[in-house]
Amino acid sequence: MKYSILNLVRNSFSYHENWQKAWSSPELKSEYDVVIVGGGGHGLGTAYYLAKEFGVKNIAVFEKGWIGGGNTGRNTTIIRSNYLWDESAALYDHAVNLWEGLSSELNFNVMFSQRGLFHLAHSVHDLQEISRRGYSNFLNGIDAELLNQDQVAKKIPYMNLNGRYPVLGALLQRRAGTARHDAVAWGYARAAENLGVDIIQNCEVKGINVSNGKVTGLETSKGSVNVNKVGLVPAGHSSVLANMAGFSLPINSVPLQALVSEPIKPILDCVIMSNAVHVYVSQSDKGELVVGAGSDAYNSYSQRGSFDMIEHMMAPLVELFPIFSRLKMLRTWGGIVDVTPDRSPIIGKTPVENIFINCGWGTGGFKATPGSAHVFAETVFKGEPNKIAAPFSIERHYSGALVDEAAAAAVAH
Amino acid sequence: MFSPLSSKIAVDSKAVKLESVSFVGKINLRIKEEDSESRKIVSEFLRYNLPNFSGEVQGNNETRTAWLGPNEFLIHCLDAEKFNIINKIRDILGNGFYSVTDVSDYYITIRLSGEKSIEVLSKGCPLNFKQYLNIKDSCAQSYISKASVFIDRLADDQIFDISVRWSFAEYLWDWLEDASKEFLSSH
Amino acid sequence: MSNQNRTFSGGRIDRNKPINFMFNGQKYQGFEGDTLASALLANDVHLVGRSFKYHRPRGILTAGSEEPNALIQLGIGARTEPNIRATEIEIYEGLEAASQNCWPSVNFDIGGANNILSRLFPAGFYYKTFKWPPSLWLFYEHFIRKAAGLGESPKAKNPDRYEQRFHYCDVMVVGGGISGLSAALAAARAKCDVLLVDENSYFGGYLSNSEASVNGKKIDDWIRIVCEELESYEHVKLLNRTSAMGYYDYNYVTALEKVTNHHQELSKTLPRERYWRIRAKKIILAQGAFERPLVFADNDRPGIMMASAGMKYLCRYGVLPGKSAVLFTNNDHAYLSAFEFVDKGAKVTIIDSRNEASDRVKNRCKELKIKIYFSHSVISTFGQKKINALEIQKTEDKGNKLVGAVKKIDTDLLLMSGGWNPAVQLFSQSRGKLKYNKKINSFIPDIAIQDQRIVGCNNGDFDLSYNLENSFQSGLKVAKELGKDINFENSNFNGKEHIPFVSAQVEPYMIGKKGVTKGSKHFVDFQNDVTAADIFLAQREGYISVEHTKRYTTTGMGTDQGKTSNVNALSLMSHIHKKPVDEIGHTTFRPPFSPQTIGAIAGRSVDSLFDPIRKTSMHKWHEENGAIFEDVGQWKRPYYYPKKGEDIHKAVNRECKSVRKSLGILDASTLGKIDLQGPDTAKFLNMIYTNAWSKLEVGSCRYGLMCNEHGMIFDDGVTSRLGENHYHMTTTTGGAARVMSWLEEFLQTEWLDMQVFCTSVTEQWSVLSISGPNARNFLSELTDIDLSKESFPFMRFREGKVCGIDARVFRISFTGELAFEINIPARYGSYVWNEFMTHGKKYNITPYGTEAMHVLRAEKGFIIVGQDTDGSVTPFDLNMEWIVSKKKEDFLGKRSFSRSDTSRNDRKKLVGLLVNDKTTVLPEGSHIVEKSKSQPPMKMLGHVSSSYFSPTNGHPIALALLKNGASRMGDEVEIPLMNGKVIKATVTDPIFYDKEGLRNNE
Amino acid sequence: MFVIKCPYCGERDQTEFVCHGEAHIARPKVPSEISDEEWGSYLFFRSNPKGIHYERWTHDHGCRRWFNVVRDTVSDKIIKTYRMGQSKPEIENE
Ligand SMILES: Cc1cc2nc3c(=O)[nH]c(=O)nc-3n(C[C@H](O)[C@H](O)[C@H](O)COP(=O)(O)OP(=O)(O)OC[C@H]3O[C@@H](n4cnc5c(N)ncnc54)[C@H](O)[C@@H]3O)c2cc1C
Ligand SMILES: NC(=O)c1ccc[n+]([C@@H]2O[C@H](COP(=O)([O-])OP(=O)(O)OC[C@H]3O[C@@H](n4cnc5c(N)ncnc54)[C@H](O)[C@@H]3O)[C@@H](O)[C@H]2O)c1
Ligand SMILES: Cc1cc2nc3c(=O)[nH]c(=O)nc-3n(C[C@H](O)[C@H](O)[C@H](O)COP(=O)(O)O)c2cc1C
Ligand SMILES: [Zn+2]
Repeated sequence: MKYSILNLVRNSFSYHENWQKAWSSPELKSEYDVVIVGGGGHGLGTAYYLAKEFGVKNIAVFEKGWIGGGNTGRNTTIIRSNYLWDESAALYDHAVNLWEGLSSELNFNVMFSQRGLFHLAHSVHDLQEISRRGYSNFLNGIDAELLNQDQVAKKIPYMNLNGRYPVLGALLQRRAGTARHDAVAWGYARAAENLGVDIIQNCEVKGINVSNGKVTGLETSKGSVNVNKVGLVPAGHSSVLANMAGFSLPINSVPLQALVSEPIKPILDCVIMSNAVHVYVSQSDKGELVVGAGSDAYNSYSQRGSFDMIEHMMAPLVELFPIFSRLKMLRTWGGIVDVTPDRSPIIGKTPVENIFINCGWGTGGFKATPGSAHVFAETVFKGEPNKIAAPFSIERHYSGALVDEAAAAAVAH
Repeated sequence: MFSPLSSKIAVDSKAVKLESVSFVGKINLRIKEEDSESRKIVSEFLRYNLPNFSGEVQGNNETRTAWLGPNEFLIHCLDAEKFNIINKIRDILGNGFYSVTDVSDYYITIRLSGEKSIEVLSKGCPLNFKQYLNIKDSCAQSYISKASVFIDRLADDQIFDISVRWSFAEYLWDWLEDASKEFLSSH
Repeated sequence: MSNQNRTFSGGRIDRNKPINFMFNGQKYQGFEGDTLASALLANDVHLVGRSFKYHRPRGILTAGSEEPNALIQLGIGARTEPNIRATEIEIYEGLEAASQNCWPSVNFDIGGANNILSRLFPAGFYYKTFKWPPSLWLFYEHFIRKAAGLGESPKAKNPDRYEQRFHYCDVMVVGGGISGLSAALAAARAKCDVLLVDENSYFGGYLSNSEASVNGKKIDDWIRIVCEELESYEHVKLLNRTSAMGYYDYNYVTALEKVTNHHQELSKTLPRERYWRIRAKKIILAQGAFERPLVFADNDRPGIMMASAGMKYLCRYGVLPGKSAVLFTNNDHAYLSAFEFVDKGAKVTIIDSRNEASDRVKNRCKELKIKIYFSHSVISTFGQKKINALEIQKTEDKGNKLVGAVKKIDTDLLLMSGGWNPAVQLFSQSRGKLKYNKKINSFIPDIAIQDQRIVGCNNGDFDLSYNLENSFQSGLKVAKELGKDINFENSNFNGKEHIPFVSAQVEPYMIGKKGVTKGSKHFVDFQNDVTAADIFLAQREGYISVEHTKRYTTTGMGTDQGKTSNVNALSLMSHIHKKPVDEIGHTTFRPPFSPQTIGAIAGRSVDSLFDPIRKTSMHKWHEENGAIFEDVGQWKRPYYYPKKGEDIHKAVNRECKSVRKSLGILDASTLGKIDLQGPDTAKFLNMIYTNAWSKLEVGSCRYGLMCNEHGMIFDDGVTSRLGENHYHMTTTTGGAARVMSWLEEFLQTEWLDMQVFCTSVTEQWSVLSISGPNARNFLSELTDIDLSKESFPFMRFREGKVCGIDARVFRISFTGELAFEINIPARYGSYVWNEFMTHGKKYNITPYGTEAMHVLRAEKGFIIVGQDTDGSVTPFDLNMEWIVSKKKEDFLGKRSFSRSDTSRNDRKKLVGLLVNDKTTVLPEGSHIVEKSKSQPPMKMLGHVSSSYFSPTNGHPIALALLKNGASRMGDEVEIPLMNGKVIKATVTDPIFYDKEGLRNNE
Repeated sequence: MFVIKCPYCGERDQTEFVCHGEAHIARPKVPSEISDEEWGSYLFFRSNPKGIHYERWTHDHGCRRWFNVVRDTVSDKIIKTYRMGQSKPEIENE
């Protein structure tokens, strides 16, 4: 049933008793053309585009828990495309373009809210950084505005501009913003299922069968299946799956935490990021402040981090917004992010034939969801990396052709 | 002579006392853990054994030496004596593998004492004071809020010499002073 | 009339101490000991707020930290605070509070229209609509946002202080009910270091002020005696008004203590709250349990409250919240409230969903003439702003069918009890596993992961004697595990409670007049307005995992985090799927236990203590002489020193010119300095730097580049050989700590045999860098060192006296002029600086800041690591192959140079740029194209990394990293600016001044 | 937040330490003799196991020594700490 205001009204007369399942829970088949491992936004999106744009018929998404329960369900939802390097800019801007039509495309409101994102500059060095990135965005056709202190002051009331590290300026991307994270997973799942994709939850991949360097099947908690192609999109668990297939990755899985405050009436209507004061914050539609913390330096698969990471976020938040001091932290949580040396993702082929991988999005892959899924679908279908995806191969770690967003000092959220 | 605490006014109450300690000689000494020969030579020169384990402080009327690491010590001495001692150590150890460095200005020392001194420290220092620095002549390194510190307990009475890098001294002083506030007023 | 609902006597309030407060602009009076909720109820105020989504009138549901409804805006101005639970706040003179989420008032709330339209707003309605057209989402969202949220943020800076402290103890007991007290008592008697916390202002928990007794003693006396004993031990700390918030690995618990919140006057010195970071060897959780609401139609009206809450208002606060009450229960224990209400003069009717109750309660009801309706259910309630009547009907088929006549009962208070949920939040946070207990129909702790014990109701045990004894024994066991002597008498506590809690019948919901999904609202989560119908809808639509149900309906996501709602939601799901609750599972409990003040976590690391300000020893002089400072990491560095009427450009031009013409002075103290000693130092430097160090003579200096193992430049600086085995290394200001740790990493983990020791000496030395043609003339007047060209050539080091102070002087230059870097022990830095300024007058000595330094070095084509490099630049990219040794077999980074991408010859290279118009200073960070187009995108060739007006040359200069730079010399390129202008420039060599390097060799 | 037993200073709060990733990755003896793949593996590729992990930490706000830690990345429990240069203890996944 199509989602629309009309149908909502219509259904209200029958007390909403006639809505259908957004997606169902089919039985595992014995064979699939393509299995996508990982039911996060990237995985579900990949399945959706494989079905929609490449007409692949027999696709399944295997999710070890519940769809969207990985990092898709636990991120601070910041979306932007103002990356420094051309390769990243192309990838993330492709995503923003898709975000803009996503609610319509999926017939599911993902609440992509382009309320603008400010990267604050607190020092001469920061100013140089935002200027360099802003100019590069500008010439890549990505919207960018460099603001001075007065302009920032006008746009963000209540921010303390003259703290220990004064706000000297900002890089503004107006097309940036946030989206409703859960809806992204659910929307893709519903749309994919409509195109015949099997979404199989509570199905953990526990082994990958490879023969003659080529994938043949998967062992899962629900049984074995034969496969033609596999797309690995398991975010925090990418090394675990790579190991099953017999290769390793340039990745560490580390905890990354975030928190929300209690809900309050609208007070902050844009996204704020500051490297020097170490905070990023926005306000959700429900009214909570959504605040991101730093990642821990140690590897962990426990979806929780050290509390001092959360503590280290609070003083910066109060420094930047002294008015938030009396508000209350409501809930903290953690995710497992897979971090590459250059903070850029890995998308492409693997040492095993017909296994493709899409991982390493680390602390910043939510924003890429539609773009990543789209280029990966093409990569899986054609067996060769899509043009936008090509620079993000595993090989770059041997050749040295890193896409080093980390070095360029733009935090990757 | 100028110190970053030159303009600070000492805090003086029964609960908390805060004062800045004027420059004394501080020498960083490094000798390998397994180099017992050199350790012996230096011990003979100092006329006491170099401290052997974490938290240990040794000394006599002339010098006071603290353990900083398995191959690292901090020797305190009269300011006027520091170069003599450095040169003497160079003399006796010759061309071997060790290092001896004047760090008298690198560290600024704040003396914290008073009944509430441990409570003041506990506000920003993660050490378990029941386990560390619980007796006189013991030392520990840790941090206080955002400054790395070396703390030396001088007396059973709560007297602590806190050494901190020069450029963090003002911050640490202000922090300690602010932390003392609740114990200073009468209520 | 004031305090009309107050009983004549009883309660723990001080009737001699009236307290005045304001609520929604009205004056009220309560007594010391009241909470805002009890004081409001005493004044017959039931309607306190509006719900989140439907803006329904809401009252006070509970009497503790689990309250989902009675959230108010406390205080005004800078001290205002949203979402405060009226059930927790102790009143004080002058307290001002207001309802939130309503406009214009709580009595008449326009948003209440949402309730009428509520059929349109089932769970997740927003996913299904507002999608078209996409451009309008921001518009729709504006209204959604306005309607959402609860209270308002303060609009001014918080005036209060927050303290923090670390605390270590043997045993931490969370919860000061009788179980916690008993456990603490045992541990304390065994001489353990004990910390006991309770979120309430008092100890004793649930049973305080009740009729229970221990060994014949009234429970309140027992509590008092135990507290007194505990307080008498020096090794015991009791903290009331302190909530344990987070339970992390290795028995690390955070807790928030309200220090002065409950005072009318806030202290200037005492903090408002104190945030505790506790590490305990053993933890005993004794958090008790929360009473569970019943899910029936319109169960959210003001005047509907938990049975135990009603009892607490009556017994602790002397407030009778209703005179004609109905108790709706599924268990015996709640009858106690009914008895208490009747005792205080109220009329009570009991609706029991079960078909039987124990004789004990039935007999008592007979005595008190209380009517009981067994196998009955409340099927609807009435009353706009407060309940005034309800309807009941007989049920059959385990509550699934309504039979017989509907009976209407007038009432002004509905007490409900659905059983008890142990407070498993902290246990679960500590990674403990829960299991579903069918006896109490709730989750209880199962497998503990950390060193902890769970006692009392927290563990699902509700028998008083058992809890007293078992908790005491747990305290002893813990003490024993800690090696304490526990050879003393057992407690032999024998407790008596009126009506013990045994078990409750489960009804996931009570069927209403219209069923559960058709229009009537059976609230499961009061705060987030989640109804049973929403839970049904989520299942119907496939959001079947508990986690999906939670996120789709938002149940359990409010400020109470589902303390009252979670278990009901789960048993409803269990009912729908016909699966045991165990198989449904539960959502993840996460810290904090209760919402926790952000300012308290920030502590005193705010304002001037936010981050250390690192200053050099000459800082005061800079300040007094008008320097404008720049933040470089934590350091403050003089950026430039404007004279009257000068802007940055004028000042920098003047500063640069003085250096080139006569004499400038720079405070370079912030440079990182590392002292290296040991026989292998040269060998070590050979590995660390790209160039060769074996042949550096004593007394000489050399510039070096450091690369990481990826072959990318990460720091640079001059290192000098002070003695045979003794070197002095300098690093960039920002890189000092990183370099130190880099050196240690290789010494400690890779080359354990290498004989080198590193000691940071950054702050040991103040560094005065003097530069300019007059540098030698000037310095020679103040030093005993022979400065002549012959005896002290360029790139050499000498020791001697400067202004009478022992100094190390390095003849190195970053400006390209004749220059000396004078290192003085920090305590004399400002003295020597002052001397220099006095003696330097005749040379017009000019202090210059970092900006002039940057200009001067750029004129010379010297790079700044971090500005002209960014972690992706090799020495070759900077045309610095001269500094990369070809002879050395190995050094850090070398191997990476030969990788295919790193050895590409079309990489970006450092070049100079001269703008054709001779006037435009290119923005730093602007990008270069071959030929601009009218519109982006345009293919970029590189970017401008440094750009200044060069006073020496009289025109702008720039450094850039340009693709194929070396082969583009003389080419014209374009730099399109954001304002639409396009600047043309010519690619040149990056050295703009004194190419031969004659001046610094002077 | 862990309690970490520094092999030199004893049990201290995690916040005094910094983690530096996987341990026992020796720098190739003669880098010039190995292939780009081998060099890349040394630089970037890590075992990142779900379970027993050998890692390096420094006691930054203490004795400044580097040392090794064996930790389970699922339970986050520290199983052992030992000095640099000591051989890698064999520990099985639970
Ligand atoms: C706290 C936090 C804040 C963040 N903030 C932002 C932000 O503001 N902006 C931004 O752009 N990004 C952010 N990110 C990063 C972002 O969340 C991720 O990069 C992105 O969500 C990854 O999406 P995904 O679909 O690849 O992964 P996931 O959503 O994690 O999906 C991977 C799925 O694979 C499943 N899986 C794993 N192993 C197996 C197996 N063996 N068998 C079957 N299934 C398996 C997992 O259960 C999981 O559901 C943040 C992350 C965190 C943790
Ligand atoms: N019969 C019943 O239904 C019923 C219900 C509850 C209690 N009781 C009686 O009460 C007796 C003992 O109760 P108990 O001591 O186990 O529980 P309790 O509820 O009396 O005490 C627990 C205490 O812990 C506090 N607390 C909870 N979480 C906290 C946190 N995070 N930080 C600080 N404080 C926190 C609570 O406010 C409360 O004061 C039982 O033996 C029983 O007799 C009976
Ligand atoms: C953007 C965003 C907003 C959230 N808002 C809330 C909220 O209002 N209330 C709440 O309880 N949790 C909120 N959460 C946190 C979730 O409850 C949950 O903690 C998170 O999805 C991680 O899952 P887990 O805690 O079950 O592991 C939010 C999470 C995200 C990513
Ligand atoms: Zn140590």
